[in-house]
Amino acid sequence: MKLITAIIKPFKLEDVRNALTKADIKGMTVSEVQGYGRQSGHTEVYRGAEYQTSFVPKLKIEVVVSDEAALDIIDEIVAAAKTDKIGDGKVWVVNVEELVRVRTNERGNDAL
Amino acid sequence: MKLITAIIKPFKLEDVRNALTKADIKGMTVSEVQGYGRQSGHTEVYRGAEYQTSFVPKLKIEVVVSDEAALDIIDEIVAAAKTDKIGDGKVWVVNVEELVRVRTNERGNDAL
Amino acid sequence: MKLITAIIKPFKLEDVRNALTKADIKGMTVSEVQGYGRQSGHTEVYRGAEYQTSFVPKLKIEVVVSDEAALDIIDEIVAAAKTDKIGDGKVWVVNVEELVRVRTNERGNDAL
Amino acid sequence: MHYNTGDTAWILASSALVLFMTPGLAFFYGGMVRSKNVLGMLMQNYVTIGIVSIVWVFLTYSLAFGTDWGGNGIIGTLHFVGLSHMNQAVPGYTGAGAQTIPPLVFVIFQMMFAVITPALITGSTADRLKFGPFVVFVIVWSILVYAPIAHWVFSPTGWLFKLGAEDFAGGTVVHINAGAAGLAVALVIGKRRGWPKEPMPPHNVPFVLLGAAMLWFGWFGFNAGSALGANVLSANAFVNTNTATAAALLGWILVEKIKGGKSTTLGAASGAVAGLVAITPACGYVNVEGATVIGLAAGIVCALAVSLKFKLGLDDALDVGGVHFVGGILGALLIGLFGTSTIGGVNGLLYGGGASLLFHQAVAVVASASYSFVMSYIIAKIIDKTMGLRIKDDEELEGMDTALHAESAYEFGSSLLRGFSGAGGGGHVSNRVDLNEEIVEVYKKAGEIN
Amino acid sequence: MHYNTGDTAWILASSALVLFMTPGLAFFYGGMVRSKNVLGMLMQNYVTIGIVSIVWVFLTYSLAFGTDWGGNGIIGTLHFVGLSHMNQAVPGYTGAGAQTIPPLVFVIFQMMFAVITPALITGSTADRLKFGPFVVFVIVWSILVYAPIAHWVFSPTGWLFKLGAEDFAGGTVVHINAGAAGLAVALVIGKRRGWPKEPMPPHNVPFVLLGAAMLWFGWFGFNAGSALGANVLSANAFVNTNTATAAALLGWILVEKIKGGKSTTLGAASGAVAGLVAITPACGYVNVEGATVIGLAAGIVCALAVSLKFKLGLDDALDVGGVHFVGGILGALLIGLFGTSTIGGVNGLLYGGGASLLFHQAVAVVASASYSFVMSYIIAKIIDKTMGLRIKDDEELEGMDTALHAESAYEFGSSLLRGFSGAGGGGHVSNRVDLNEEIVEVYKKAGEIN
Amino acid sequence: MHYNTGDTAWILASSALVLFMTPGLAFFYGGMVRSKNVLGMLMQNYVTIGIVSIVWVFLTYSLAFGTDWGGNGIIGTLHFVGLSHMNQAVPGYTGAGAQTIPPLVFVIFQMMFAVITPALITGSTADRLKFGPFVVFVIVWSILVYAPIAHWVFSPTGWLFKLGAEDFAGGTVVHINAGAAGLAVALVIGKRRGWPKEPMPPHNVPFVLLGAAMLWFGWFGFNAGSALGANVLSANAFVNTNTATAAALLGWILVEKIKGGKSTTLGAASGAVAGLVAITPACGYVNVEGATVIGLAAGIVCALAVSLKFKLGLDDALDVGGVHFVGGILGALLIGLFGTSTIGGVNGLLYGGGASLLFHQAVAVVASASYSFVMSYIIAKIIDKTMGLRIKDDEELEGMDTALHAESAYEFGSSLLRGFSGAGGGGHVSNRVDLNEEIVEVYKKAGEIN
Ligand SMILES: Nc1ncnc2c1ncn2[C@@H]1O[C@H](COP(=O)(O)OP(=O)(O)O)[C@@H](O)[C@H]1O
Ligand SMILES: Nc1ncnc2c1ncn2[C@@H]1O[C@H](COP(=O)(O)OP(=O)(O)O)[C@@H](O)[C@H]1O
Ligand SMILES: Nc1ncnc2c1ncn2[C@@H]1O[C@H](COP(=O)(O)OP(=O)(O)O)[C@@H](O)[C@H]1O
Repeated sequence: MKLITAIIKPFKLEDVRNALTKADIKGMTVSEVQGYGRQSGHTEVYRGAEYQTSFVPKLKIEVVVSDEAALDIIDEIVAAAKTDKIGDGKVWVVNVEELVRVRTNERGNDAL
Repeated sequence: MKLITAIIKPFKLEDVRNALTKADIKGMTVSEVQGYGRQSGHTEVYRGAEYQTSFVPKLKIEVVVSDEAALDIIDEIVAAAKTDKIGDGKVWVVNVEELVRVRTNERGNDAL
Repeated sequence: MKLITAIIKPFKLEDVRNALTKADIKGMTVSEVQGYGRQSGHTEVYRGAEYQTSFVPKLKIEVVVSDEAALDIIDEIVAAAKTDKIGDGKVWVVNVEELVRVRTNERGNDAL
Repeated sequence: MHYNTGDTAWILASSALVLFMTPGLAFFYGGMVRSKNVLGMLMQNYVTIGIVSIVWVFLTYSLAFGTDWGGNGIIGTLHFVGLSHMNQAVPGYTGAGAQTIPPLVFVIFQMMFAVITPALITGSTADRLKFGPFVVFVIVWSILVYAPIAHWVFSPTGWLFKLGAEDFAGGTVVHINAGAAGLAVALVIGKRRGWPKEPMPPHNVPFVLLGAAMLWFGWFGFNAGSALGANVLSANAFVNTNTATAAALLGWILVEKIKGGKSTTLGAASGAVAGLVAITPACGYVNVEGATVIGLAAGIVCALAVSLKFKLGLDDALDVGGVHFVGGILGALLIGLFGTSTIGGVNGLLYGGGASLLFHQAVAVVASASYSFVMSYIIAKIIDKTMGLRIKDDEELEGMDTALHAESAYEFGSSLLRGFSGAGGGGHVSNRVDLNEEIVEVYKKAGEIN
Repeated sequence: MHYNTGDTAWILASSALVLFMTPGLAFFYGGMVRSKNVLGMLMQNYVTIGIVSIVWVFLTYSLAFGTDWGGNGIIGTLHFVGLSHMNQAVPGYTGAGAQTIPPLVFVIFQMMFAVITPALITGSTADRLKFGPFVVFVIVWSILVYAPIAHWVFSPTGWLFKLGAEDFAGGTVVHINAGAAGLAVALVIGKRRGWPKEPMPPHNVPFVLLGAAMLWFGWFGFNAGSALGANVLSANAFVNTNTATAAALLGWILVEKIKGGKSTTLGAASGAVAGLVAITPACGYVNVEGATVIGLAAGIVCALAVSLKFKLGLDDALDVGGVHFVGGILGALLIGLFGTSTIGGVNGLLYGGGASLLFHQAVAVVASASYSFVMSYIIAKIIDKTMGLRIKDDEELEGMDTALHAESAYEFGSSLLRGFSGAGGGGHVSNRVDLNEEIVEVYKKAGEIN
Repeated sequence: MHYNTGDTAWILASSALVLFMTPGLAFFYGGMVRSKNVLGMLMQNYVTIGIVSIVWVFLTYSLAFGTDWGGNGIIGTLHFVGLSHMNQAVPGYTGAGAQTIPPLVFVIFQMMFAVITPALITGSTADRLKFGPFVVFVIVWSILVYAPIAHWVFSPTGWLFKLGAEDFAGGTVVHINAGAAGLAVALVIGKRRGWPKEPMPPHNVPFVLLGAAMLWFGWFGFNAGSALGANVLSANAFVNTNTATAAALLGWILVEKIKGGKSTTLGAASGAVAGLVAITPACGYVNVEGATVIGLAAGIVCALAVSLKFKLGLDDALDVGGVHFVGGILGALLIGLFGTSTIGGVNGLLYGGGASLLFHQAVAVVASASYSFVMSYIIAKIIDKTMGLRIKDDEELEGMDTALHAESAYEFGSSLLRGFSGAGGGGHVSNRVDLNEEIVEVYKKAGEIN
């Protein structure tokens, strides 16, 4: 199995989730993260003290998929998350050696 | 070494942490995440506008362990996190090529 | 490529980010996590009810780098995050099989 | 002159209470918007206090309560501009209605009404109003809309007052007026990007409830203070205010329950405000049974009315129409039924007074609603054409707090994700690529659903 | 009739101040619960304002302050129901004690006491009370418990008043009463799942302090307003209130320090409230030295008393027992020592008045505490058997806000994790599997420790 | 004696309003610090209410307003200690200036001023003051600094009062005094670790605005109450207060705009407070034009003044210097220009009164500022040498809330990351390694930049 991690723009979550659901993915895990990259943050000023926030809010989606499905899923995510603008994010893939569904103790692809 | 990632129900944290401590694991990293899966979220209504939250709060536990310990630890976590009900979560394992303890610069299993 | 994950003390972020920027790393993803390890948390008391927080706030930095750069980057991070005190954190490395820049669909090292 | 210190004490206290309502409103509204827009909302309300306070003492008080200009009951003269002639009685308050408080106290008390009325409008236009043009709008609107309507209804020399229309504490002048204006401006600027499909839940419901409490508390000054003294009439206004508010709170959450849902705290807060609105014109004219019915009716009707905007496709973001316009009309008209001379004013339909009071009320409602709607629409349109009334789409996506005011409302986690870049500056752009503007094009392409 | 406008002004202002206390209490309590239950707590308090306001004007005012029914000082007649006969003086206030304010103002002022008393109970039962049955409880309790005790103690025709028991502003009627009721209801519904092992820290301590400030502020109306005029007596009540509160704040944090810990802000807020509670019955009867001792005693004793619940295994969640019951008793009894006729009332033990005042105070304490405890227990038990007073375990696990009210209190991050599913609806269930109910079985199996 | 109930009612209400200001200040300040320090800030303010309330009735009231000791106008006698002799008129208020309210009401009203003044200081020293020594500081400072200055300026027997210096509601006594003290103490304890390089943004801007609203609201009691009655003078003070505040709010955000930045809500709140400060001494002496100019000047000048600390390298954390010291001086001096006998007091330069009033004002400013600065510096230095005034670096890094008070302000997420470890305890250390102290060494090594 593969763990696909996608860093996306928050307002693209709905699109990505729809794409994954269509691709028959039943579960995923999302967290709120701060991204640093080409896209700039904003400036804040408090009584004349000026702060530059270099970080931009992003969502991180983690989804474990079967080896076979991985490549397609990546494409789906990329297509759904794309806005063609800087800051669109990254997707990366890591090999998963074992997966367990806690409830049933099922292992491997059965646990998906 | 292996990185074990476990998505669990928040109220199971204490149990999982105890299990890990018993299994002689000295450290772990926890974050608050939102899970999407079979378990449903809840509905909210504000002045008649109805929202469905499909995401359920979960905790994500990340723990790096030695290759030898990995299988046992997975079992411990699964046993501790189980409630036999939908939404119990997943555990997955990824290979770790290197681990460093920042304070000492120790590497590999020594860094655990 | 490699995914380097570093758990660091929050007030070391600026140092680590500077080190990474110097090492020509252009992007990274940061999240707020809770660490459990040798370093203790603090005690809270509310109307006589005493709570021990065993978790300490940490930042988790995730950065994908090329295979060649990985070892150096680890050293840079460790050097920047070090305070020589307990609780300094861990750095671990995982192999990344694929990386995509969402905006351009570039793959692999090009996506960095 | 010799004034009654007890009456003066109560109206000074009431004035402070009413001033406290506008921040209350700011929190009531501010809790309802998303966290990226809360400061934008607070700012609009606080700056309204600033602007109207100045405009009032230097101009609009005189327009509203000055000697009638030409005797048609349309507008006051400039006699009291800059608080001059404060040793002269307020025109029209004579005989049994003679004021027992210093005229300056009356100026202060009425000022607070002039402040909160334009502040109410900000609920309709939440999340998308440009700041500078909003400031201009408030100034112009206070002069061209608020002052005349206040003169018509509140001044004993105004034409609606003389006609016999009753408005104890501002049902027409404040709520119908603000409601109509809110709808007009919302119409001019259009709906929020993504509305109604994108979730826009309140970001801080406790703030909404805090605001509601501040409003309820301050409203005792608003309504019971409108008796201009500490007496049986103010006691009646006080108890009616509380009773109607309580009934409306219960009415609203009952509707929620009956519709098959759950009673919500936002519903309870909204119901309370609806009740406060509806009893405002009536509190000095009805008895406690009347107040109970008016309150209950307001809770129920407004709970149903807030869904209308979805059908109309009019993004009245925080329901100024559904609560203040509808609630204000309800209260104003029900005086025509429940008004009783045992409390104050004349008898309504149910107390043997015939339909004439109801008719006068209807005239006042139609006159002030139409004038306010039309004028507000025109003013908003002109400002929109000249200065632009709406923020850019990328600012709307980013949120008003950082985009317009260079601030974040909350920082509960690590403040270390920011870097200090200098003191005394003014928010200059960073040297990295800022592509929010481009992002928004995509956002638009996607049909405004994100 | 001719009333004193100054006295009237102060009691109107005081009434507004006391109304503000219940939202204050809501935030004091709401900040102390976990974030998943804050709206549930706010809702109970706000709806109590709604219910009691209505019940009071239509029924319970007359029961509490109406002409005595049968002359035994047990309960009033229905003479003033629906605010009728408001031109007649309040029974029993004659001679030197004759009221100088309109009776309706007295109705309003006393209403606010009737509102906050049942609201206090919600602290004991936090996090686990069903909403509908709570509404029923408040109605029944207001009639069967609050009205009689108010009649006994506050009405000059009540038996405890006639006996000579002193309660200036509600030590027995409000605090002992609510405290006893809180303990009784907590006993009926049982402890929270997981208590005391699961951590249940306050989710928003600043809200607790905000609530404490609103309470302190409003309490000046509560206590100094109970003089029913603006005079030296109200000044004494005012300064005693502030002094005792200050002393209690210091007393509580001193205990924390002495016990080897740190002074906490929650302790400071709790101490202030304990002081306000304890001085309430005494503020018009003691001098400033007496007030200081009472306050200090309250801070110290209540700081120690809040730990008792752990020993008793009684989950009085937010310490209504430890603060209001204990603090109320303390204040009521200490009048017996510190009462001095130089301020008001009769001399206590330390001022040469002998033990009779202390005895009367003890009678009042025992009578109201036992009546309240027994009746509240019975009422709660009956409602529990018929409607069920406690939420389901899965609702408790999930939290009251989403489970009972279909709302989340806060949304600081991305509101995008939700999806819009329609307007005008009522919170229907989703089409995915909802297994909270089953989860909770496991939760129970695990011995309620999660 | 016979008092005026209307005047008494207004001063009782004003006293409650002024009490509410200190929690307002706590939130104004508390919202501005980082989330790890908010409880520490709230605690300092709440405990100040506790301490000063006690010290005032038992000592400092008499020092400030007692019969002059020796006739030099330096300090009062102990005549009124413990609120004795409350049936005697307050010394010096005779003839046209005779008080119409019970002396005890005057004690209460003035107490609230004594409370808020040391509370203001906590803004300068935010994030780094030790709790115990702070308590000692407040006690000593109230006696040695506040009481004398209040005597000099407020008591008709004080030397500055007799000289002819005007301070209607506390420009010198409260704001210049607190401002000078704040700067002195900040100088003694030094700057925050990391300042000014580390970002220290406000953690809760809505709290800042809530606090500002509570201040604005309460300030009507502060200023209009200082007329000690409900009359034309209090009306003038009221309208001047509101007008100046409004003008200052607009002035501050205008400066932000003109400097090339964006108008901020923090700026609006700060401007309002600056206006309130500046009009405080003047509100009963100037007309509305004067108030407008004073307010506008305050908004503009203070907006510029807050940047000075960066140049001076003096970490006046929340700008007590820039707002209260500068604003207070501005207001005090401008009376010399805008004072007009048509409102109250004597004519200033612009109204034909010559330069003598301005000169008296300058004397008062210099005298109180220097006395306060020097004395505060000495007191702080002595406490620093003996008890230590500053928290340890690791406590500062960790935050005051957990380090000093064993509490976390907020818990919005899972409270399950904590474990219950017993009841009734006092915060004992854990059994795991606690290395915060060592961490901080590194933190220091890194040049205090993290
Ligand atoms: N090397 C990296 N490792 C981990 N995350 C990265 C890396 N580079 C970028 N990111 C994440 O991707 C986001 C988008 O990157 P950015 O450079 O702004 O835009 P783009 O990918 O379109 O060039 C960043 O905000 C960050 O969260
Ligand atoms: N393929 C997946 N990849 C990553 N996380 C997943 C995946 N499937 C499920 N999860 C996580 O596991 C949680 C539980 O999954 P769910 O389907 O609700 O229950 P169960 O695993 O018991 O069938 C989800 O909330 C989500 O956080
Ligand atoms: N085995 C582990 N797996 C994942 N994270 C760990 C592990 N051990 C420690 N950590 C993380 O590293 C942080 C520091 O660990 P700690 O034991 O306190 O100090 P040190 O690493 O200096 O000995 C922890 O707070 C935790 O977030």
